Amino acid sequence: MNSNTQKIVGGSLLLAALIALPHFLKFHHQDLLIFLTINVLAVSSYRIVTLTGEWSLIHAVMMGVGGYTAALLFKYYEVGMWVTLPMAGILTAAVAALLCFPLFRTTQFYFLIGSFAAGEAIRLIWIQFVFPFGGTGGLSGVEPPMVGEIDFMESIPYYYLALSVVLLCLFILYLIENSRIGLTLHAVHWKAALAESVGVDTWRYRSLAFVIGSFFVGIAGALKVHYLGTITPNQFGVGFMVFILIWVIVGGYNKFYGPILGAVVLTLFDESIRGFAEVRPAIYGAVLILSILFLPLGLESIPSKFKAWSGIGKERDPLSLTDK
Amino acid sequence: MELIFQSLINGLIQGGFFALFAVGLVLIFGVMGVVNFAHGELVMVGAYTVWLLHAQHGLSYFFAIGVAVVLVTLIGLFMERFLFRPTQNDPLAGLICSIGMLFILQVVATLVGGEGPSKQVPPPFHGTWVLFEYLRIPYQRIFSLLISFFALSTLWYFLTRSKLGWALRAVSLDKEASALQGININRISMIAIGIGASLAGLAGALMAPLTNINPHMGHNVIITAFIVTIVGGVGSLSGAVLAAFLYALFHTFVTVYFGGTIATICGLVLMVVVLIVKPTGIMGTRISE
Amino acid sequence: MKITRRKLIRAAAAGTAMTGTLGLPTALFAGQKTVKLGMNIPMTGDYAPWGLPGLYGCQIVANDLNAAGGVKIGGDNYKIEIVAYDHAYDTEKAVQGYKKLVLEDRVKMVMMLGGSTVASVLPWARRKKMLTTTLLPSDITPKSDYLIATCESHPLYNVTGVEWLAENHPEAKTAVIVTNNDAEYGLQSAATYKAAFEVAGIKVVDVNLHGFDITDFAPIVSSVLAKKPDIFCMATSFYVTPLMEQLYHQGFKGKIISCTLDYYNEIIAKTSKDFVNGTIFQFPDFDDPALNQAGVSFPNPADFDAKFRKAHPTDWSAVSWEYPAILLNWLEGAKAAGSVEPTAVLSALKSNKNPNFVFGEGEWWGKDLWGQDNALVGRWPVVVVEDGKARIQEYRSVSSWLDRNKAVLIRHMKDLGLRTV
Amino acid sequence: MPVLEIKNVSKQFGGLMALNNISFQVETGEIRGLIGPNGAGKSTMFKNIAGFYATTKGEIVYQGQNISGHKPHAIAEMGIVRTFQETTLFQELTVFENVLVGCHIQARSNLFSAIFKLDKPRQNIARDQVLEVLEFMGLSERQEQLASELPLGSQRALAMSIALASKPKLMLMDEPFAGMNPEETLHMMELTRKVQESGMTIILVEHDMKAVMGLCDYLTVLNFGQLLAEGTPAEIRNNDKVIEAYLGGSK
Repeated sequence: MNSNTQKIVGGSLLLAALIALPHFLKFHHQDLLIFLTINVLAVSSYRIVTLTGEWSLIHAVMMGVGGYTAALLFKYYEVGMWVTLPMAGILTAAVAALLCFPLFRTTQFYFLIGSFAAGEAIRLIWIQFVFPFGGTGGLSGVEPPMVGEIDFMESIPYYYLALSVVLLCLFILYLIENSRIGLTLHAVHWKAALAESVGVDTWRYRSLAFVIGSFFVGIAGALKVHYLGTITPNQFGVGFMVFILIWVIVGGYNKFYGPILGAVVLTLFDESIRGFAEVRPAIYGAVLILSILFLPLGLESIPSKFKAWSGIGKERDPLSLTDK
Repeated sequence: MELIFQSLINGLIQGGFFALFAVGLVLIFGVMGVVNFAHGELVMVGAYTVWLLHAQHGLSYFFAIGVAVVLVTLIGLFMERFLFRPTQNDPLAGLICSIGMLFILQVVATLVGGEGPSKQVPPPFHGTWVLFEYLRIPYQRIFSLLISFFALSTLWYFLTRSKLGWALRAVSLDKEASALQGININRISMIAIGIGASLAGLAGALMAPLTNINPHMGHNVIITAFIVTIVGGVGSLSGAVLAAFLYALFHTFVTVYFGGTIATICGLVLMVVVLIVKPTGIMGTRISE
Repeated sequence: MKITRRKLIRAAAAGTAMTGTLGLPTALFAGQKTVKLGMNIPMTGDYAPWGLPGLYGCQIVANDLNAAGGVKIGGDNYKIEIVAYDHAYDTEKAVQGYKKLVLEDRVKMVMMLGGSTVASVLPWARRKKMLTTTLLPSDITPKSDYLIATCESHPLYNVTGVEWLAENHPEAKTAVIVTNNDAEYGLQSAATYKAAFEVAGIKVVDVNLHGFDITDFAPIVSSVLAKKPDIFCMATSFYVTPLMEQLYHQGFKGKIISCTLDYYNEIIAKTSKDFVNGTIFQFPDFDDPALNQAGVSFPNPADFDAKFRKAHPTDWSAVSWEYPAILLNWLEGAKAAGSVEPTAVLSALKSNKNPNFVFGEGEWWGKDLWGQDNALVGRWPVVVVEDGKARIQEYRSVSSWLDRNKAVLIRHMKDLGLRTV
Repeated sequence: MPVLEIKNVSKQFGGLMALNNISFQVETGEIRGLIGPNGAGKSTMFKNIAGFYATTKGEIVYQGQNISGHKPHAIAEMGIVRTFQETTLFQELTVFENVLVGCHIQARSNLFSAIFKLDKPRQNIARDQVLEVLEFMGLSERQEQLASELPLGSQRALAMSIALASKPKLMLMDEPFAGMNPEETLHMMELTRKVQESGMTIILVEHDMKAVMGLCDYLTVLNFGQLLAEGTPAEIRNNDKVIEAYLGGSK
């Protein structure tokens, strides 16, 4: 069978399943589905940052920058979601672009710590300046839009809205990753010096990846704040950053769908162990350690491992540039 | 004027704690190349041990300190053997493992202490040394300061005067060359994390009577430790000690005159500036790749 | 003890109903209806101390009511079932928990702690016309029709302590205020204290707002004590113990006033009985004889206190009785309405001009400050530590202070950047 | 006209003088060998030219322009490209993709055209160019293989292909024959000559004297950071100072 037809059929089935899904869920699980959809964008946008080999610890805070942008615009300028959504992306990207100048003078460990420090500083600014950020209590009263008869405060319409935005963003991220730029980002990761020797400005590409990732996570932040109605600094603390890291690593960061897989599987897992209340973080921590030790390439590597084991043959996912 | 003196004293005492846990972090990073995100939780476990043994079960404070140090050291050794050694070729994996450990330690603390309010340890040394009407140092704090000085000097003596200390410094300077010279890297890693963890446990045990003890107290500790480590220079132990005291004084004075959150923001910004201007820190000499 | 607690949390988090009917033959309740009341509160994490003890308290009250054969509402006999959801003070989880309680468990009221978690469910309270309660009246907005604060009048009750202090210790003329700088708890309280001090003719010489990232309070206490105040005021409930400890070590000799003095036995252990004696705050122990006075509507407080401390020896705190007090308020409203339906209960409660407040008669207030008269305020006790034990000195009226001085209060709220109408 | 002029270049690391006041010129179209005992400063010289190190003193003039202090990518854009001492490839990519990365300068695109695929014509040109380079270097059959799966000889050829793909005017080759057997060396020498014939200037650092003598038009000898001698292979072979340095240095 033609692989393109396969893709189209598979994609349509998946889309149909995604559209039908909320109708089979309890009310509070519909909310969970919305947050999961938004978090998928958060991890996928994180992936593009990590493509250059730099692990940042500021991604959660950048999501907050998007969220705060949307909330402030909504509250103080009374503009609706159709404006706040792109503005959140643009402003977050702008903040990221400013941060590139200091942060990307460093790499590796220093970048990791530097990004952590910059993120904490931003978060503390939200806490410190009660005007306009609302302090620890954050901002509230942000509303989703009303379009004619469609009331986006209800979970199912908002889910469709979030799903469309997220799918569009994922599509763009996918295109970028599989373009010339994506190839260059990979090159910067694997052998920065070699890439530089053929004319790649590694600083520029690291920054570019960071700005693109921030743009999309900013949109994710805005999506979240419009549904929740409130935003607080603690939503975007180290805790959430660690969750992003866990999702990406447990899912596997070598393929586009790895982080998405991680977010989906672990969110389901998390909800299923809700009954264990206070020991949940420990279960999470153990899963994290075990997956690092025994499944370093993440969940996405299971199928190929299985194939190798059953002798179907070695498989490699070629970058699509060579597909044609 | 009195306020300045009092703040100076407060800053010095804080500096002692900062130095204890920052030195451990530097040592572990220097020798093993791992950023131990669970370092704050090691401090927390030290504090919880003292709470459990001393405040809850009435055992001697000194005995509790001893148990805290031993227990935290064992946790450190466990982490080296089962988390960091298997992932030693991938620093990111080590970091992620330490985050996993952080969650687990927090939950263990919650299970031991319950979800209640922050735990308190009554100070074993009651009373205050009154120098002037507005310059007072609680005996508990004097004790902590003395012990931290003692621990740091012992460490300094060990690193500079013993053969093992020499090997340890050699590994943190150049791992491969040291391995070629026949130094057993795994053994040195064990020693490094043993020292680092025991200092963290000691810091926790000393802080226990002075602070709110809860499962999440490690968060502030790790932020402070990062700032101190970066400002002091990632590879430099003496830099870390110096930076610990400088940062403690800085933080204390900014807290007094501008407020605590501003102090932490300033600290974080300072750290980013140091990262950019002099990534090797004030005392560091190693050149990063 | 620890094991039971963990089991409780697990059961609660799993959404399992916890009722007082355990061990009683179900046949006894044949023909009896059940009314579910929800609690959407933090039971794990940093904020658990402001949620979990409340759940324990409500369970004790519900057990007692059910054991006595249930409650009569509109001719029907109901047993009360408490359904709890742990949101760990996270807004996402709070929205999910709220929907679960309201749409799936079909509870008739949702009790919450307050702050951002309440703000995130307010649109849903409005939409589903669901009676929702908070411990923070400052959560009330002009649009929050279904949100009421019927018990804790945080931070309004602070004015009574200051009034009492000014009358009984007229020599104290200057004060410093220390609090955490958040708009939900600390700043509200700080503004109220500032207003109360101003009205009482006490000069506030320093206000120190600190963050939640403080590990050592020595510098903060040194810096405010350098102003040599007569009164040290803690507007926070988060860091009372370390602040008291620092005051002790730095030799503070003046008066201490605080919103809360939770776990004051631990503070005494860290400092001394003599030092803690004389500290003024607002939350009585429930074995206090003064609670048996006429006018206090909480039934048999000493018995509640004993039951609570027996089941959960180390967990008694301010919220232990506040959520139960809200439950009792609801019961009164439901009886008056003859129905358990949220809108009926709400309008019955609101139409009663002087409903029973926990410490006596109260009135609806809040329009001038937050846009709606949805906070129940009444008289409130002033508590002082005497010989290592919290003792109510007297009851004072919060409402009459507000009648006289609300303009001052509103000005100070605005000063600190807080939301007012 | 010389394509590259090194003018009084010094490079200091802390107290160590790695290059001391070195000057020489490289003519267009030649293969220049840069030789000398271990620690002579050959690789340091390379890294200075390619912009990986900043020169402490002196000028590096390329086509009449001083390029010292420029960033590596900027220097690459001007037409100087280097290969690396050890086999440095994108191990995780296929041979084709490796060379495709090499086409960066001609084929890079901006975000907008990457998303909307407006750069397709340019990418197609790049693809053709990659195929051309692979053909030229004899790697056509291996284009779908992973770089890490290639034998050593082909890996070196691939490293050269990546450099070639950026269409440089000057190529710096760092020990291209290290670790090769005589057969592979011969093949590689042929390829190098082929590249030269296509109009490229080549500077190479190499220890394999046989290859150097057989391949280079002209040699520059460094010793302890100093310029020791210059001349044709024949002249250098008989230069006393060079013989002494080599005997003294490596016994």
